[in-house]
Amino acid sequence: MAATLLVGYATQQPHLYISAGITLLLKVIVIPLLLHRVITRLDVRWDVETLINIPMTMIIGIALVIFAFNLALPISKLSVSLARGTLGIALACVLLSFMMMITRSKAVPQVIGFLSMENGLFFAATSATYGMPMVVELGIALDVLVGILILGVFLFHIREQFDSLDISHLEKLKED
Amino acid sequence: MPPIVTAGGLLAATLWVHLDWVLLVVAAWLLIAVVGVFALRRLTLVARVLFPVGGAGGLALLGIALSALQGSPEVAVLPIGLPQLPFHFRLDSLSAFFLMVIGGISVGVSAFAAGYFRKGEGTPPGLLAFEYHLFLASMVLVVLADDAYAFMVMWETMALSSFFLVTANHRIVEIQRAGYLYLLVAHIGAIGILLCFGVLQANSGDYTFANMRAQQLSPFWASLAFLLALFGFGAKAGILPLHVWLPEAHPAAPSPVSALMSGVMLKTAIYGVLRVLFDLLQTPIWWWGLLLLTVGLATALFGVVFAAVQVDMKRLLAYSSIENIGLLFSGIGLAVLFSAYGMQPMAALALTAVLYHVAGHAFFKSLLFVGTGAVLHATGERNLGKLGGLIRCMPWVAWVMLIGVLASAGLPPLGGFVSEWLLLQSFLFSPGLPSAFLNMLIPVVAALIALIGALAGYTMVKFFGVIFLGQPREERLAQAHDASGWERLGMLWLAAGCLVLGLCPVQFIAVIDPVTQLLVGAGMGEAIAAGSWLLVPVAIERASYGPAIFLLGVAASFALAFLLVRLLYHGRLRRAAPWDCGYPWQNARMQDTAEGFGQPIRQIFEPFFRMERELPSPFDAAPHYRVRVGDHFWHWLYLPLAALVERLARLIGLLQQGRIAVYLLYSFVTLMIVLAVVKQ
Amino acid sequence: MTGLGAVSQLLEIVMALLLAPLLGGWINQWRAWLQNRSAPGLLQPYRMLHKLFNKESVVAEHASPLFRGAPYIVFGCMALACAIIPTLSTDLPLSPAADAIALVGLFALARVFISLAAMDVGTSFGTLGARREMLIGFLAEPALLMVLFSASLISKSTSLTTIVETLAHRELAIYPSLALAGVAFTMVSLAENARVPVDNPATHLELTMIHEALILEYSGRHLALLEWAASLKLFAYSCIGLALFFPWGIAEAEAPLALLLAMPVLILKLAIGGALLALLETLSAKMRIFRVPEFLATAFLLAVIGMLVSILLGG
Amino acid sequence: MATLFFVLGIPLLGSVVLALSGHRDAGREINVAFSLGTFVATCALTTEVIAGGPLFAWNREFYIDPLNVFLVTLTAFVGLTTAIFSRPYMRVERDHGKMTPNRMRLYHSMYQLFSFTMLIALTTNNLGILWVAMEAATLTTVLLVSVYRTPASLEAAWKYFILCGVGIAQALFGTVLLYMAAEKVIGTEGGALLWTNLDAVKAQLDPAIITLAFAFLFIGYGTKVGLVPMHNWLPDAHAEGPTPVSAVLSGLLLNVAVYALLRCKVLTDGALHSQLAGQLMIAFGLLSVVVAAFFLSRQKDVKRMFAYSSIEHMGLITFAFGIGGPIANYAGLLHMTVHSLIKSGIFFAVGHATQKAGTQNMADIRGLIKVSPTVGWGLMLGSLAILGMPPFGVFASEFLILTTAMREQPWATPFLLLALGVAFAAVFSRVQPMVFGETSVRPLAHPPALLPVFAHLGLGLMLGLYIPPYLDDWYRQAARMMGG
Repeated sequence: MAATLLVGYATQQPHLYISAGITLLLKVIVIPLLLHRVITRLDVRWDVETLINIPMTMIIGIALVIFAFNLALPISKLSVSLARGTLGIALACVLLSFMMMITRSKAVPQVIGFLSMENGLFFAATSATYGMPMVVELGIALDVLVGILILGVFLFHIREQFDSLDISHLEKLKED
Repeated sequence: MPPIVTAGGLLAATLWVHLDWVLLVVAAWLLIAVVGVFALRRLTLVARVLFPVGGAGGLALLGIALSALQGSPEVAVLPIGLPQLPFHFRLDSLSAFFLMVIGGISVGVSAFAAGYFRKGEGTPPGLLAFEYHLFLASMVLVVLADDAYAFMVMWETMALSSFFLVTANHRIVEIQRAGYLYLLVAHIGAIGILLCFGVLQANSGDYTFANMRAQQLSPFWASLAFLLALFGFGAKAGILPLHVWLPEAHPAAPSPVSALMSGVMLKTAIYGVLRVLFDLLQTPIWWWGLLLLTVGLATALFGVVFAAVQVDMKRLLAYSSIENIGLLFSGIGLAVLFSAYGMQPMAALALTAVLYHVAGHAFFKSLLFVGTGAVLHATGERNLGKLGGLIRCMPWVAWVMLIGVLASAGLPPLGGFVSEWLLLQSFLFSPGLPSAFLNMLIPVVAALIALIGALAGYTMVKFFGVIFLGQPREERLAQAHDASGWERLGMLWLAAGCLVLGLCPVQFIAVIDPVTQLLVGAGMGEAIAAGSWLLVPVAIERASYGPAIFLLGVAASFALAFLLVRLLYHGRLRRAAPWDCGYPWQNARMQDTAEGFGQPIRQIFEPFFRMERELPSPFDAAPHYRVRVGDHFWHWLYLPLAALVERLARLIGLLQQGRIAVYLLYSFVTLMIVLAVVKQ
Repeated sequence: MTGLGAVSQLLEIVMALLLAPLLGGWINQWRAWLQNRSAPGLLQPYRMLHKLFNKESVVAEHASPLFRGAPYIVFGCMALACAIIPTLSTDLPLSPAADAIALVGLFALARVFISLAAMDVGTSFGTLGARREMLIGFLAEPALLMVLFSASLISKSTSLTTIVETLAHRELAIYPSLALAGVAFTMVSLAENARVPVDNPATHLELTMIHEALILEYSGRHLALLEWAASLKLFAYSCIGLALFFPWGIAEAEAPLALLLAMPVLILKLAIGGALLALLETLSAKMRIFRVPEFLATAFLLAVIGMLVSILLGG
Repeated sequence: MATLFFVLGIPLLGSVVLALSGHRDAGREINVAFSLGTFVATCALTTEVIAGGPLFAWNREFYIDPLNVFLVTLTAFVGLTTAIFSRPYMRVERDHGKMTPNRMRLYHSMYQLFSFTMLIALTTNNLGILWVAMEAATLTTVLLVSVYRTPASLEAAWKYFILCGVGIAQALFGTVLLYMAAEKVIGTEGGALLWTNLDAVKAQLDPAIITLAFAFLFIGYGTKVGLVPMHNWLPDAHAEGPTPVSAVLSGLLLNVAVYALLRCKVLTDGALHSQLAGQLMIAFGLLSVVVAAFFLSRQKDVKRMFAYSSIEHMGLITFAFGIGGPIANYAGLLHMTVHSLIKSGIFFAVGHATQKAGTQNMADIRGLIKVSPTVGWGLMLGSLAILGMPPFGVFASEFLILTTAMREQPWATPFLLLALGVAFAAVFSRVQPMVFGETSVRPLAHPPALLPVFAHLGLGLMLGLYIPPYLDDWYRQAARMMGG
C-alpha cells in the first residue's frame, strides 16, 4: 500500500492513489476484520503447525528468494521504473507464500498464505508497471474480496462438518 | 446418398457408371437399416422382408462388381466428411474384386439370416437388421474409400457395427467380454492404420490416396508405414500375436454374423494390406516380404494346430480362419518378395493365389459358419462333445456342409485346393530369387504350407465327423430339425460358390486378372489365354491342373465301378446292428470324442499349448479327466501387459493421494521446473 | 491327344486294375516264404475279391449314404491316381488334369472319405481308426509332397510326366537329394499302405490296427472295393517310386514299340520291388502307435532336407 | 454492440432474478428461460459476426473474432441444454432431499452467474478482465460444487478453490509481466492489456519478460485446463458436484481456460520467435494424455472417470495446439468443440443413470439398456464418441491430430497410441457392463431429459461427417491467426 502511494507520488499517476485507497480499504481494514471475526467465531488457537520443520523451511525459503531474484535479474536490468528490483521481491513473495501454503496443515494459515500471495501480486502490479488499468484493478479487488468471503463461509462449513479446521480431514478424495 | 459429383473422364459420358450403382446398393442397405430401426420388434417384417431384400442388394452388388472388374477406375466425391476432405470413393479392379466377395457372400448369408433370426437374440430383430446392414454397407465403403478419412470412418463403423452384432446377446457375460476384447483390439489396430496414413501423407496435409500414391517416401518412412499397416490390418485379420480376439468374438456372435466377419470382414484387412503395399507404397522392400511370410506361416501353423484341438465348433472354425489368414499373409509375403526383385509374373502368380484364396475362404468359411448356426438352432449346442449323428436328422445341412468341409480341407476338386495349389506353385518358382538365403528358406516354407494343409484336413474331418457322423451323443439330438427354406437357400448359394470356384479356376482367374495387373503390373496371361478347363500357370510342361477333368475322372470311376458291380454281381444289402466289439453295453457316449480326436495333435504339438490337465489316479472312486488347452500368448504377452498397465496405473495413482499440500507442491515444483527451463 | 496316347492311357488303367491285386498276392507270397510259411496262391487276392463281391453287404442300421458311397469314391480316387501316374508311358491324356500336388490331394481326398465313412457308424473302433488314419495322413502327406517337390525342383515342373521324362534322361550319377527323398518316400509308403512297421495288414489286433479299424464295419461288395482300392494304392505308390527313382524303361510319346517293351519292364520292376518290400516287412517289427509320428516326422524331415540339398547343390 | 449487451446482460440479470426467486419450483424453468435468452442473443451475435466480420465494443474492451465467436455460441448452447437437463435432474435431487430451497436458489443464481463470467471471459479483449472473469468463474463454480454441503463436496470445493486460486494467481503474475512488457511498447494510456493491441505489437515485446510471463500464464491457466500435474482439483470437483455442474465444468470451463492459454500463446509465439510455448504445450499435453489414461484404468466412480477423460482430452487439445500449424490448430479447435458437446452429453446421460441406480459407483450400475434404452444408448454412444470412434466428431479431430503428429512429432505417437489404447480399454470395459447385461437399476418418477443428450450426440455426429462452411471458415481463420 505504501509502495503504491510511493509509486503514485513519484510518477504522478492519480489512479494509483485510488488504487492505494482500495488496497487500504481492502487489505488493511476489511480483510483483517473479516479474518479476525472468523477466527474468534471459530475459536482458533494460534500455533504454527508445519509439515516440514522450521529450519528446513527457512533454508528452502532462502533458496527460493535467491532463485526469484535470479529470475527477475534480466528483467530488472531492463526496467527503467522507479521500483527497479521490486519485481524480484514480488516474485520472492509469491513463491514464499506458495511454500507457506504447502507447509501449513491448517485451513486458516492456508488462507493467509493465499492472501500474502495476492499481496505479492499487487505489489508486482503496482511497482513494476505503475499499476494495472483501473477496471482490472477493481475487478481483481472484487474477486479477492468475494474470494475471502467465500473462504470464510467455507471455514464455517468445514468446521461444521469435521469439527476441526485441520485440513488433514480433507484427504478423503483420492485414488485408492 | 446418391453421388452428387461423379468425375472420371470417359466414364462420365457413359450411362453405366458402376460406382453409382454400387453406392445405390449401399444406399439401399442403409435404407433397410433405417427401416429396421423403425420396425424394432416386428420379427416377420424384418426376417422375411428386410433380410431377403438386403440379399437381393448383395446379388446386385455381385453383378456390378463382376462387370466393374474389367473396367477402368471410377471416382466419386460425396459432399460429406471434412471440409477440405470430402469422402472420396474410387472403384478400381481391386475394390471391385472385394466388392464381388462382399456381394457374393452377403447373398447367401442374408438369405440364411432371413430364416435364422427366429427368436429374439437379446437384441430386438429390427436393431439387428440395422446393425447388419450397416455392417455390410460399411464394408463396401471401406473397399471403395479413396481417402484416409473416409477409409478410417468406414473402417471403424465396420468395427463398431460388428461389435454390436457380436454382443447381440449381451446378457451373457462371456459374450460381452468377447465383444470388448474384439473392439479393443480393433480400435488399437485402427489407430495403427491411422498412423500409417499419417506417414503416407508425408506432411502434405492431403489425405487422398491419390496424393499418397504420388508421394515418394524414403525407405525409412516407407518401412514405418508398412509396419504400422501390418500392425493395424493384422489386428483386424488376426495375425499372431494379435489374434486373441478372434476365437472369442466369432463364437460369441450369431452365426450369420460370424459368417460375415470370418468370410468377409477379415478380408477387408487383406484388402487394406494389398492397397497399402502395392498401391500406395508401390516399391516394396524385400524384407517386408520375408516378414509377412514369417508372420503368415506362424499364424497359419498356430491357427491350424489350435483348430485341431478345439471342442467348440465355432471356436474351431475361428482358429481355422486364423490359419487361412496366415496362408493369405504368407502368399502376400511371397508376392512382395517377387515384386521387390522385379519378378512381376511370379508376383502375379502369388497374388492370384492370394485373391483366389480370399474368395474361396470367404465362401467355404461362411458356409461352415452358417452351417454351425443351423446346428446351433436345431440343437442348442456348440460343444462338439455333445453333438453327433446329425446327418440323419439334418441331411440337408450335413450334405451341404460336406462341400464346405472338403473345400476347407483343401481337397481337390474344390475351391480351397486351387488356391493352395497356386500358392505351392509360386513357391516352387521361387528358386529364381537372387538371394541364396531366401532360396534356402523355400523348402522349409513349402513344407510348412503342406503340413498346414494336411492339418486342415485333419481338423475338418474332426469337425464334420464329430458333428454329423456317428451316433447322437445326447438323447435330444434325435429331435433336431433340419434347416428352414431360407436357410437352405443361403447355404446352397454358398456351397454353389465353393463348387464354382473349385471347378472353374481358369474362368475365375480370367475374371480377377485385372486385379493383379493393377497391383503388380502383370497378370496370368497364358493361363487365361488357354481358356480351357485346364489351369496352366506358366507352361503345360511345368504344371497344370484341371479340376473339371479331375472330377470327371473320379465320377466316371465311381459310376463305372458302381455299374459293373451291379451288373456283374448284385446289389443285395442287409441292415444290421453294428458290431459291438463283444461288449453289449456300449452306448453313444463311448464314441471317440472331439478331445480324443485332438489328442494326437495335443501330443505332437505340445509346446504350442498351455495345457492344464487333471488326471485321475488309479485309486479315485469317481475318476475324472479334464484338460484345458490355453494360449501361450495370453500368459506370455497379454496378461503381463495387463499386469504392467495395472502396475503403472497403481504407481500413477499414488500421485493422487488426497493431500492438498502435496497437490500444491506439484504445482510449485512444476512452476519451478518450468521457470528453470524457460530461463535457459 | 493322339490315338496312341489314348491307347496307353487305357492300357495303364486296365493294367493297374488287374495287376494291383496280383502285386498284393506276390508280396504275401514272398512274406510267407521269408517267414518259412507255406504261401497262399498268387491269385488268392482275386479269389477273395470275387468272394466278397458275391456276398451280401451288411450295413449298420443307422449308417448314412456317406457310408455306402465312400467305397466307390475311394475306389474312384485310386483308379484315377493310377491313371495319372506314368507307369508305362509319359504320353497320358489324363495326366495334365492332375500334377504331383493334385496327386497328393487325390490321396488326401480318398483318405478323408474313408475316415468319414469310418466315423459314420459311430463305433469306437471306427473313430479310432479315422483318427489314426488322419494322424498318419497329416504327416505323410506333406512328406510325400516334399519328395515329389525334390523331383520337381530338378525338372522345374510339377507335372508327373515331365518329371519322369527329365529324370529318365539324366546321366547316371548319385544325386544326394534323390537319395534322401528315396528314403523318405519308402518310409511314407510303408505308412500310407498300412505295412509293417506302422501297421500290420495281417492282423486285427485292436490296439494297434489302423487300416483294419477303418473298414471294420464294411462287408460284401463294399469291402471288396475298399480292398481293391487299397491294393491300387499300393500299386500307385510303387509306381511313383519306380517312376521317380528308376524311371528307365517308361515309354514316351509316339513310341509304340517302347510301350510294348515298357510292360515287361514294369512287371519286372514291380516284382523286385514287391520282394524287397516283403523283405523289409519281415526284417522290421511293428512299432508302437505312439512312435508312428516320430517315424513319419523323420520321413518328413528327410524329405525337406532332400529338397534343401537339391536347392543348395542344384540337384 | 447491442447484441453483445444482451449476451452479457441476460445471464447477469438472470442471476439476480434467480437470486431472488430461484428457490421456487418455477426456478428451474426460469433458469431455462434465461439460458434460452442468452442462447438466442448469442445466435444474433453470431449472425452479426457472420455478416459483418469481427467487431469491437465498448471502447475496444470487447472483441469478437473467429476464435471466440464459436466458443461463445457453444457456451450458450451447452448452457441452455444443461439448464434443460438440470430441470428434471434437480427435481429428483429435491425429491431425494439433497437440494433444499436455499441451495436451489444458490444453485440457479450461480449457474447464471457462471454463464455470465464465461461469456465475459470469452468476449473480452482485455487480458486483465479475462483474468478477473476466470477467477470469478472459479468462485461461482466453487459454490456450485459445494452446493450439497456433504463432507466430500466440501473437500472437493476446498481443494478446487485453493488449487485453482493459487494457480490462477500465477496467471495474474503472468498478466502483470505481460503488461509490463507491453507498457514499454504501447505506453500506459494505450490499452496495453488489450489483446488486439498486444497482437499488433507482439514482435516488439521484450522476449525475456514474455518468456517469464508465459511460464506463469501457462502454469496458471494450465491449472484451470487441468494439465497434469496441476490437475488434481479436477476429478474431485467433477465427481462431487451436481452432475449439471460437472457437465458445464467439463464442457465449458476447461474450454475457456484453453482459450485463455491460446490467446497468451499467440502473443508469446509472436514475441519469442521460438517454439518454446509449443514445446511446453506438447510436453504437458502428452503428459496429461498418458497420465490421465492410466488414471482412467483404476476408476470406480463414473463421474470421476469421465473427469479424467476430460483431462485426457484437454491434454490432447493442448498437444495439438502445441504442434501448431494450420491442420493441428484446426484439429484442436474442432476437438474443443466436439469434446465439449460430447462430454457434456455424457454427463447428462451419466446424471440420469446415477439417479436411476442411486449410486455413482460403476460396479453397481448394470444393464441400463433394459430399464431405459435411451439413457443406455446415450451413455454407450457418448462413450464411444469420446473414445474416438467415428463417425463422431472426436474422431475427426483425433484423426487430424494423430496423422499430423506422426510426421511432426513422431516420437510422441507411441505414447499417444499407448494412452489411447489404455483409455479405450479402461472406459469401455466399465461402460459396457453399465449399459448392457442384466439390470440393477430402477425406473424413476420423472422422465429424463433426453433432448440434451441426443442433441449433443447428434451435433457431435454431424461434426464428424459435415462441418458447416461458416464454422469451417472460423476454424480456419482462427487457426491461421494462431500462427498456422
